[in-house]
Amino acid sequence: MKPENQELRVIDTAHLIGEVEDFRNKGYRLVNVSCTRAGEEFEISYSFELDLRFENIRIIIPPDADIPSISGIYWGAFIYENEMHDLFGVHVRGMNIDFKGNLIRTTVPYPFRNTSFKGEGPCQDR
Amino acid sequence: MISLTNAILFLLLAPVIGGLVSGIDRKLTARMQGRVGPPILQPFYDVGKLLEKENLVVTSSQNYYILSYIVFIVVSGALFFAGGDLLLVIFAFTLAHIFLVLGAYASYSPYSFVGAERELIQIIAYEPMIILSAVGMYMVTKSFFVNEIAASELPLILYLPGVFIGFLMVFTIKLRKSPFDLSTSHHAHQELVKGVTTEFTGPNLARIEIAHWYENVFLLGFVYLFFAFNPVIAIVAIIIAYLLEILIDNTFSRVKWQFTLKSSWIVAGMMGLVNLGVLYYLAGVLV
Amino acid sequence: MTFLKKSPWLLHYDASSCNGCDIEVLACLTPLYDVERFGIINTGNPKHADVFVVTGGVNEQNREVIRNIYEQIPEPKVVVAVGICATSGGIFRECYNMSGGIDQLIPVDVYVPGCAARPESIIDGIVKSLEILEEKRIQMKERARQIKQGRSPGGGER
Amino acid sequence: MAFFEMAKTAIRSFVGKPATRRYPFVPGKVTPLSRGHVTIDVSSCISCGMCMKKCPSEAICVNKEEKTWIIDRLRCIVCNSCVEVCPVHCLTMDTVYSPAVTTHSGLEVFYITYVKPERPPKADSVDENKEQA
Amino acid sequence: MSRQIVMPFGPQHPVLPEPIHLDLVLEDETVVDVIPSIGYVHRGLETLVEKRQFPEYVYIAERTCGICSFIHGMTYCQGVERVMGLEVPERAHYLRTIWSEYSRLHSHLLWLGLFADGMGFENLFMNAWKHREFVLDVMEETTGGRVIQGSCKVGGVRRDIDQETLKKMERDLKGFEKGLKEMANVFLNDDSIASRLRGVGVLSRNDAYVCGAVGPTGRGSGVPIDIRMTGYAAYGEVDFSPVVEEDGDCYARCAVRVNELFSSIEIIRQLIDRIPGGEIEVKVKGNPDGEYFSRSEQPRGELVHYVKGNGTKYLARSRIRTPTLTNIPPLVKMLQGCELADVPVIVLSIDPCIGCMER
Amino acid sequence: MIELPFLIIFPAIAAVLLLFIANETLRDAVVKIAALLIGAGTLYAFFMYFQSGLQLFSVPFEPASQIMFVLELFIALYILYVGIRCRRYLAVLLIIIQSVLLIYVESVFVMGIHPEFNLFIDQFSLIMAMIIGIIGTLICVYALRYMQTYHAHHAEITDRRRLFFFMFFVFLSAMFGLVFSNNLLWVFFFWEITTLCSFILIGYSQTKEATKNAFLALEMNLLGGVAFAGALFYLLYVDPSGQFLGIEQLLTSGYAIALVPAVLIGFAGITKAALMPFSSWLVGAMVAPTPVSALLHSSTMVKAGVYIIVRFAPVYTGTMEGLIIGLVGGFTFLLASAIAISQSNAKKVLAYSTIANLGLIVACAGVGTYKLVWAAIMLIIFHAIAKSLLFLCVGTVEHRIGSRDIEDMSGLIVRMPKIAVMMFIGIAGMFLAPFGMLISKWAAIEAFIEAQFGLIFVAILAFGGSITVLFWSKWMGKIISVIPSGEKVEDTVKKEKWFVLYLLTALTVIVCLIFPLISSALIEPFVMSVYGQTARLSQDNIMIMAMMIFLLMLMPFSLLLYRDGVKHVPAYMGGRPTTTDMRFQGSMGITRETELSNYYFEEYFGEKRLLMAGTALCFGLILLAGVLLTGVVL
Repeated sequence: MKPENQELRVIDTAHLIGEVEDFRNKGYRLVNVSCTRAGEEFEISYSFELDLRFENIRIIIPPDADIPSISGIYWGAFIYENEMHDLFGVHVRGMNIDFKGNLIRTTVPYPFRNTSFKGEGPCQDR
Repeated sequence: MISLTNAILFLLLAPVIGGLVSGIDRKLTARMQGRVGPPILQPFYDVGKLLEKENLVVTSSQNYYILSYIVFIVVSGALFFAGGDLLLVIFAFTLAHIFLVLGAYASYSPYSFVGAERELIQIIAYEPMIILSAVGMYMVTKSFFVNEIAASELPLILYLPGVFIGFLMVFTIKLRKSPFDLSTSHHAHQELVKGVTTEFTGPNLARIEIAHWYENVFLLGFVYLFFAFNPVIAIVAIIIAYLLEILIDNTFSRVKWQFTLKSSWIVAGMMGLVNLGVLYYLAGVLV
Repeated sequence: MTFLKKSPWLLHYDASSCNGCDIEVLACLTPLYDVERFGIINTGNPKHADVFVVTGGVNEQNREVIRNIYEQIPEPKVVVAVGICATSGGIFRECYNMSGGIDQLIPVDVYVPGCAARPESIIDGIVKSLEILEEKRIQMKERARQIKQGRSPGGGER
Repeated sequence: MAFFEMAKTAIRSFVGKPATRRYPFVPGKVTPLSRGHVTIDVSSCISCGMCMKKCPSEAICVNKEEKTWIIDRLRCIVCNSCVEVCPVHCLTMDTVYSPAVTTHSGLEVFYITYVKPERPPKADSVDENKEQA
Repeated sequence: MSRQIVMPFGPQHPVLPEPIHLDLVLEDETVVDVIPSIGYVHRGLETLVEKRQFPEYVYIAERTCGICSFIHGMTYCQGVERVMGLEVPERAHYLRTIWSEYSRLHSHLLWLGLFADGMGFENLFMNAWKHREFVLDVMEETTGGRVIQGSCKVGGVRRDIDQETLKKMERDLKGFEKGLKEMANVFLNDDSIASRLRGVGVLSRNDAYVCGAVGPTGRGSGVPIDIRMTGYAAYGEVDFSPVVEEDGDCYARCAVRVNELFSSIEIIRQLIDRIPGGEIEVKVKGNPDGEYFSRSEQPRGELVHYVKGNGTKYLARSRIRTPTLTNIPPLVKMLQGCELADVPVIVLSIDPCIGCMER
Repeated sequence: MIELPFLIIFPAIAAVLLLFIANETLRDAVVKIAALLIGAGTLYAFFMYFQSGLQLFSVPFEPASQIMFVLELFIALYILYVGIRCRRYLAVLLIIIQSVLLIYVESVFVMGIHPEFNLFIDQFSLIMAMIIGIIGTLICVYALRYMQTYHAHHAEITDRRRLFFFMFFVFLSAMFGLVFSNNLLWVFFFWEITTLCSFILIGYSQTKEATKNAFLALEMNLLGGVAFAGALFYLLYVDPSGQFLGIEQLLTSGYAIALVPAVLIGFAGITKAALMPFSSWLVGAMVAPTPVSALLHSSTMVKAGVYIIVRFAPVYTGTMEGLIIGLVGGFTFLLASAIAISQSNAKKVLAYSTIANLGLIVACAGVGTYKLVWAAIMLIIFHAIAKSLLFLCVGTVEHRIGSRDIEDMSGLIVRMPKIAVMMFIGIAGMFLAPFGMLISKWAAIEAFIEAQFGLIFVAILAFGGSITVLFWSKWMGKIISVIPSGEKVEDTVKKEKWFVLYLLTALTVIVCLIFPLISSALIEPFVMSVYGQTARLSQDNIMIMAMMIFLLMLMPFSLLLYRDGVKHVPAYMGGRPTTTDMRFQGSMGITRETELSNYYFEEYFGEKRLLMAGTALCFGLILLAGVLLTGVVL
């Protein structure tokens, strides 16, 4: 198995659009946008690939910040951004298709902010 | 000239024959798919079950349309076997189908509504050809009456090969078989769920199914007319034609309505018309 | 007459299954298992169905859908929960978006365990459900007879 | 125009034998590896609770005091995890799947008959309370 | 007055076994507007990382999807292994690769069947699923599960396949391939099928790129993305090249999958020929700390399992980005202006796996 | 013979009376009484003459012809005036040509010629008179209430109801004149009056569009008028004694003389009956208030066109020119039916269906064998009744729901149950067995097979017939869709309207039941007298059809069977929960409403495309006929 090189750069939210445009101009494709809760903050990673070169950029935002949409650059990005909004409550400005929180309808709003489980007690109680 | 006995025989026997044909059809289809398939009597079980089920409707008028549908299918079939006027049979047949379409419209449900539209497309696809078949038979036998056509000694098929091919094509539409099962589907799943029959449950669905049996027997009777000069050949021809339909069903994907309309109008219509044209010309020359 | 047992038509709905049970339900229809031998057809339309086969547990989105489909199936009808997700919520039971097995929502008649339920299991489950279907038919007939005789059906359904 | 490409296959299937395995008239096909349901050898279970801890769907419940080993068949995802972790190999995966039931009760209770041989008892495993995390 | 039909397509719809939700606006039969919505299968299983220890989470990862269950498990394991720096034995890599190729065969055959069903070609559906059972038999024989294999674990695989079985598998492939050829001929050459597929749901190369199409959906439009080329597991050791078609219509996507069947068979043969001996797993010690985007090629395209550990037995985050999710935007593009009859065909042509998309 | 002048003159008197009555109550009374009298008069005439066959009458009033001539000149002057005022020079040109021809004819030949028999009556005239006298007057009664509501809805249109009713009754009068006149000069006079009446009635609302369409109608009809005048000219030129001016005399004179005028008049008939190159005027006439459309489409105007062609059918039999006229009709039938598929405006659908049916009638008459003439007359009868019913239904619906679009009529069965049922019957009458139109089509198919080049027509009928099924049934489907949220809105419909609608509905059904009687009492004797042989349906078939009608009437009672024991559930919506007013949860959180519309197949049956094809085709055919005719003349 050949291990894959994965680059990751943390950038400022203000540079996000510029960086993404850069990737687009170089012909990278958007692989993934994912959000992770890191303590009180959210890490949002954008992954790109060109000819099997896999690169990531990451922004770190406070939970109530809003971020610009990259769907103007990569048309298909709306699906990730809507998902991010529905699961984490990240506000994304200017999505080309905005589901307004209706892409994934969940029982609890923004379930990934504070995970809750419907766990039962110890098995002996059943 | 109209034979009441035949009509009553049709009334009683057609469901039995139609059900059996449909059972055999399903068995053969299953075998073509490498499966064991249901028992031959399965269609009867299905209908029996449907009759026992609860009748759910969107609107009560659906019952009325479906009852009318089956009544007029039976009337047209009975008229056919009684030896009545072929054109009248065809018109009654259309009337019956309009009732089915209206039944689908009545529920104001998206799937059955679109199914109804498609059923209408099918009607306009097959009707010209059926009328031309009747006209062809008239041109050969000089009669529109089924009993006279059936009694004719002339081998109709030799005079009307093109018409027969065209008829086989619309036969596929009428049997609701792939590639033309636009408006409803029995097995293979469809974008329209069940098309026209979507909103019919239990007894109503059973009626549609029984009407379909009647209809099939009537259509097989129509095939018979082409070979009426010799009953043995006719029976063999019916069997071959039906087997061919099953094979076609199993070797085609469903086509779109545009293709259905175009192909049945152009291919079938032209086949039929050219055939009739030649007959017409020959008749002119001979007379 | 017990035509019902000879011609149960299925409606399959994927509540929130991982597809494992779904494809096994479909596999039942295909040549190797060929449930059409028993007259079973996968209708896809609740109004034609007798047996409601549900795979996957109920999530919040599905609640109304399942109830709606269930109501659109004419009596007599049975519900078969296929796979452990449908029976109890299974491995996803604790997820925030799940509310557990479908028996929380509609009465389930047969539970088919397995993850994913094997086609043989599913066939067994459906065969088992036919007995219940037949019972329900008799009950329905009885109710109808009572209504005809003017007696109140005694707390019947809807 | 290439129509009837399927005809060859269709006719061959028609003439040949159907591919159907006529379950339930012939038994279903299983392989030695097939995961059907978990069985326990009650005589050798030491009630250690590993299976319970490692069960991804919390289907197993081991009660040390009452000496029961309970499995909920309607929760078990037959993943083989418990069999793998069992230190005494008292669990096995049977190839026969558990049957369909008509009531919501998949609980199967086994009474552990294992009697500890005379030996000083070992301390229990450490990470008992991690589950609440 | 508008001449529009508003049709709720799904969640329950016979053409698609999974609950897909589309609002179709039709004029005659032409789709003028289509809006998808998801959430019917959303379980939220990613959050279970906080409840299940990372070795047990494999079982959950596998149950993301019942069709390509093995590849989900494998991708997850690879991610964790990478984070923990585990060196998995070669044989385990080979076995994983063999199983994932069988998964691909299984998934493609399943899809071909459903696709045929969507076109109303019942016989072909039955035929494809008949062949699929062969793959499932192999799966059950080697892993014990028909659709959920459960044979991958962090640090290797759970079960070995002995040499004899491997040889038998290779032998059986021959007859299987013959049957597939016959079926492939129907898919690729029958005109009634072509009339339903050619020119339907065209996705241009540029659209495929901008919308992020992956897998056969992208490859059908001439975008040669195949993550297997990165050489994960044992893919670095076999010769193959991605199957690419240029037309971008449903036919092209169908052709890609049909041809991939044969490519998969070829890969399996190579793997069986070259499989090394040795251990099948390594002992896992410690807890993952770090993050990794584990990528692999599912039958539907590129799968990303992002794992992030925090040094405990419980992962901090697992994100599963499935190919179907990223193929939804292309689908929206494709559905514009198609016909009602094409809707199922086009939706199926991306091979949607709603179960894994919504997790 | 007093009945005939009565029927011609009495409506004119009533018309003049109505011109001066401004009081609504009085107008109501006059219209109703006049309608009653006209209706009674027609019935009386029917009972007097239905057995007697052809009867010729001479009119003892000598200056009648001169008065007509003077009136014609007045009409010409009026048209000249409005044509110049509105700068429609084509109309001006045509009226000048026509007047010159007419004046020439009158001044050179006619002075001193008085055909002996100016009026005649036979079964065909009687049938036409019945249609005019019963259906026409019913429409007049209906128009009373309709125009009231019309002006209440359209405040911007000046109330010229006096003129409106004046024109209505003049129209009736002219139509009676047309069908009773034996003298072609008289026919021409009445012919011109219908042209004028239609012009004024179409332009009633005086909007720009209305004026434009009125002129379109005028121009096309004047074109026919020119041809008609040409025919008169030819006749007098061939035989200055004028003995062939009588229709009867002309018909018996043989091909040599009759063919040229018959074809010219046939052309006039084609323009009036709005066949293909000229169909646009009838579609344009839809801007007029609905009773006008009903009148134009069902009992008058277009029927004048087909009347004259059916009259001359014996002349066309077996000729090339007749065949061409028939083909024009046939293609019109096919293409107009096809265009109707792509229309959602109910009145437009009706218009195209009218054009199609007129085409079919002309096709029958053009080929002109006895069986076909029989079928043609049947078509005229059934079409008049069903079409007028449909128009009036659409008019009523339009005033209640504020739209004449078929898409807006969904769920009419809930909102306006009675009207919906009537409309349903009307539509069924247009295309379904065992109703009238279908019987006629059936007879036509059987007859065409034996005619020369009949196969073309059989094909046209087979295809056109099925197309007809499509657009009618989808309309039917639309009105009977049961919308759960529909509200009943038909309570405000006035009783006069109900009366007319009920009567027409009853007529639709009754005529189907008694058509064998009509056939044997009227049509068969007429065909017999013209051709010496006649067609009829076989007794068996009539029996079967009667049974079918009874069955159809019985079927609705089956609804009673389902009174109870039926459970209602909402429609299948892909499993989505739906509210009773058919709203469901859509994507993006939007609540959507179910909307269902029919298919229109614009791509295939688009109006523009097919009209172009039809115009080109039929224009070519007419040119061909013209060339042939020139050959004959030279």
